Amino acid sequence: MNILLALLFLLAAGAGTGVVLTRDPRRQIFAIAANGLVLTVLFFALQAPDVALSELAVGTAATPLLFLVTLAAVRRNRARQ
Amino acid sequence: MSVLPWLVAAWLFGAGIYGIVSSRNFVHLIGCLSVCQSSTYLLLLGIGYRWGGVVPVFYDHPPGTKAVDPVVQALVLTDIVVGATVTALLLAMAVQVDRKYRELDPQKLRPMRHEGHQ
Amino acid sequence: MKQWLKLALLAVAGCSLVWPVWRIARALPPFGEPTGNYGPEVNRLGPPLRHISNMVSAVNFDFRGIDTLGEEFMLLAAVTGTVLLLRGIRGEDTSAAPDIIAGRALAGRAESTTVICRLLGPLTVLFGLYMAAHATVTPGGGFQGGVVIASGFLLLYLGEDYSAWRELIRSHIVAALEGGGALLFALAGFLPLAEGHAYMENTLPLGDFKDVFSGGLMLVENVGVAFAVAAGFTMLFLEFMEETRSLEGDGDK
Amino acid sequence: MQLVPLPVALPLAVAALLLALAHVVPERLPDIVATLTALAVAAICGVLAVHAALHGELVYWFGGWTPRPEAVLGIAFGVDLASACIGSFIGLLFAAALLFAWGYFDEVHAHFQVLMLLFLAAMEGFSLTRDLFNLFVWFEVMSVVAFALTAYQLEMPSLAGALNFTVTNSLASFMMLGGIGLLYARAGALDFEAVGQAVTAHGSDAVAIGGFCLLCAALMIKAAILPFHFWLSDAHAVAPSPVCVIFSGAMVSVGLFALAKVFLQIFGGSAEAHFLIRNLFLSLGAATAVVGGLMARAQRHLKRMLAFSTIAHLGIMLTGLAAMSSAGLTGLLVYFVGHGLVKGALFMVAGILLALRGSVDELELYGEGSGLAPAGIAMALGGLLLGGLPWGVMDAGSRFVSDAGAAVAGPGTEAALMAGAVLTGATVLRAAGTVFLGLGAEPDPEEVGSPSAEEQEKANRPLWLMMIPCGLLLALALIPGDVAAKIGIDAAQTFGGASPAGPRPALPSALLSWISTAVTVGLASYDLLRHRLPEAMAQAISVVSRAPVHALTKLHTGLVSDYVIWIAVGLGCFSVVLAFG
Repeated sequence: MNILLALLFLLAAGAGTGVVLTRDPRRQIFAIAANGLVLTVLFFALQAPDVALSELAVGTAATPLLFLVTLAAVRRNRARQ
Repeated sequence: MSVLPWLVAAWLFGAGIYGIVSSRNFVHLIGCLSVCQSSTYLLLLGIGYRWGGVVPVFYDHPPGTKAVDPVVQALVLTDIVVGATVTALLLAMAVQVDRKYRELDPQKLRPMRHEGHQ
Repeated sequence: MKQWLKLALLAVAGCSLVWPVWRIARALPPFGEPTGNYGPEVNRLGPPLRHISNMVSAVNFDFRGIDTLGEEFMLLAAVTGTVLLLRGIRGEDTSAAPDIIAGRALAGRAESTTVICRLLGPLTVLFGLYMAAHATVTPGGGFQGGVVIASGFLLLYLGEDYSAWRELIRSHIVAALEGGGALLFALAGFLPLAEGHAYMENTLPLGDFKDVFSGGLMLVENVGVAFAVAAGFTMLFLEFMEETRSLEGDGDK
Repeated sequence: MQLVPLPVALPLAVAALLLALAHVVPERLPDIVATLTALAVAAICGVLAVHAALHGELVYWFGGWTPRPEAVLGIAFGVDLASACIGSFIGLLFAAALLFAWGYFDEVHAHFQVLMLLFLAAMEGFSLTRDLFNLFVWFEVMSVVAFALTAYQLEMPSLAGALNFTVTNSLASFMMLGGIGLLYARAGALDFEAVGQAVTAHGSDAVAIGGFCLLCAALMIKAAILPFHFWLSDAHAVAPSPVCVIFSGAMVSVGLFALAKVFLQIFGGSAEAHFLIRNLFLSLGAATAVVGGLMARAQRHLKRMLAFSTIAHLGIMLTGLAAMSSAGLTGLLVYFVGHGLVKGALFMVAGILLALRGSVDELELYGEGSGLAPAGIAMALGGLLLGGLPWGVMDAGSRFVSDAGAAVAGPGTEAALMAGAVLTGATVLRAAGTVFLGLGAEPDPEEVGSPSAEEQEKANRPLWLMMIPCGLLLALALIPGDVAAKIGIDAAQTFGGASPAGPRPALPSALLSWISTAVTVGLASYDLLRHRLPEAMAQAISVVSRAPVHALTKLHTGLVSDYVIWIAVGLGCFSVVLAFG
């Protein structure tokens, strides 16, 4: 198997595990974005640019943004208390 | 090593499950759920990959060039939409729970118990 | 249950699954050597039959168009549901009376941010439009383009004055666009039906290979998707942003 | 046949139109339009059913992509008699639920109606499709709508219930997709028939059976079969009652319907699949029936009680499927409709109490139901029907199921099924007696106040308006059993486009149903009159009967992490059973 692909698969496994193990939600956002980026690269390498573009737009930008806004709302809640 | 992608997919699903079970913050749990989901992306795209195949877009290559499977890619596109929508819904619920109850620990969030008749 | 007991139970269940996973992995066709002929057939028949070069779009909008129809409405359902959930507490009126919760909107936004956002926002929207329009020839399409367009709007949101944004995107215009896009997609299926063909049968002129206007009915569906996705994600962003804003407004009181 | 795409396309288009025009349409219009659309879908499916009965299965290829010799490129809907009947039933149930919800959800720009129409379209697509990935798409649309509707009331119970529902069912959808991926890798196709041929040709194969296990687990999560059932009681207890009508009446059982389809059309030739179903699903079905019944009996929150009763009856349906005989399949189909009608009506009664009496707590409502006589009659009738009253659609189904179950697994299974029916029926009767007649011991005022829920549903509808759909469903449920049985037998014989095979099963005798009804009434009377018994005797009985329930109750923790562990354990069971097969 192509070394590059193998490495990317392993990297994807690592990035996913990183998301799980990053217990602090604020830092987890970065892990999620990084995971999205790794997946994007992997999808490009798997000759799937359509999917990679979606993952880039959704996984690396939109989803982390929603997480960020959620945490901002949560923090506000706590601050008001 | 032709089984590596499948093992990575299984690993990610397992890791996500572990994260969900052990999570102490709902926002974190939602992140773990998306890890579970990424295992399905890997599985599907891995299944459709073909050694030496090109992108299934015949713009730079003439039609008939050996290309990877476009069907699984279309499936994964749908899957990504699923992921985004479910994440948004869950986050909205998490915001509401926190707003009303100041509690995001999944080990403490439970629907009201009504047991105990008789 | 105790936490350790839970994890132990999970570990036992996990262990019982290791062997089946390994067996399945061994029994699957080796990576890179798929055996099915669905994909290859699509690649072989797509260009001659539909005059388009992007086979992923061909699968999405033609061979398996009904899947994408369902997917689009799933997005619609999720956005509608999220709006319902988020508005529950804020109440429906906030979008009608923005001034009440103007809050912090103007503070803390540097001049440079405004400039950058004003520059990047429209560019992003343009790029999204380009991507959406070229669904049938190059990678990308209505969905990806739609998300990019929505991000462009988001940049505008971050750059512009809050109330200006509220005027720019009134949520019922967004809702109308979203519903309209999805409706266009659904109706694109009815058109051939009315002519006596199957639902979503591609009966429009197919255009020339590698041309932007190739693919017939796929183009219409793609426009519908682009509208629905752009409006849907804009709505999502808007509602979530609203969530922090309204809270900040409350905090100032 | 140009009608085939309409059950899906019509509600989708109407939903999009409503959303686009939500801000300009007059107030009552969305209600009217949605109800009419549901009725139209029911009628279209009815026409399709007649067509299928006369001319056999109708296969409709979207986009005109009829199969080519090299590969199946498109997606098809397969309309056989069973699918069309189920589709028609779903349309009717939606019409009833929308009528029941008339004016209830005004405040939000037709959002409720939009979601309900999407829900309807998804369920129709789910029951008509014969393509694996298309099945997944409709599964997901259905789930997303259901998640949002569950959380609708935005109170702690509903939010927590919706979160549990969303997480477990999202895992189900990932597992389903994983299974689809495996089957695609093996077969290079997604059409049921094409995949089925490839699976049969391959013989014993880890990939195919792995895909089967994942699909089964996913559909069993949806159908709330032990040990995947935990989410249901949380979600169904908290969703708005018109939505519960759909949830319990059709959404969960349609999961079993899809399971039957997937099994018969794809894995009919797989020895491992047969082994798994015969050795695991049969016992899971019986266990689900008993556990659901016991848990239902322990509840005082009426909707939660009904939710557990749904679990019990899903177990009974699974047993019909697991018997793998034409009697069992007939039973499954007939029971699906019969149970949906009865359970829909019962959830409407709960909704009536919630709207007019402001509570669904059995003790809080003690004697409060006087003045709502029609609702009380409906509830008592529903309880009797659940308990096996030998009249109507549900009874015909249950006779087939228990006959088929006894034929393959002996009287033990039959007893378990009867236990499930009796326990749920008696519980509903008990609640009806407590609420509407003020029977039973007067509750301790301290106990009444404790678990008060902040749930109340809008009381803007008169009793008669809410009773119309409820009565309608019960009237349909009372259609004589032999009529339902006849249609059911025809539907089962041609299920999945199969040509009629084997001898036609006959409707088994009603003897067991009578016994079951008698026990149900007896148990309910015991519950209601217990306080008149000598103290020591009642005490002794309750100590003995409470122990297993207490243990079960402790397992239903309401925590999503526990539910996910049980899902993993369920998957582990699959693998263990297969390893020793």
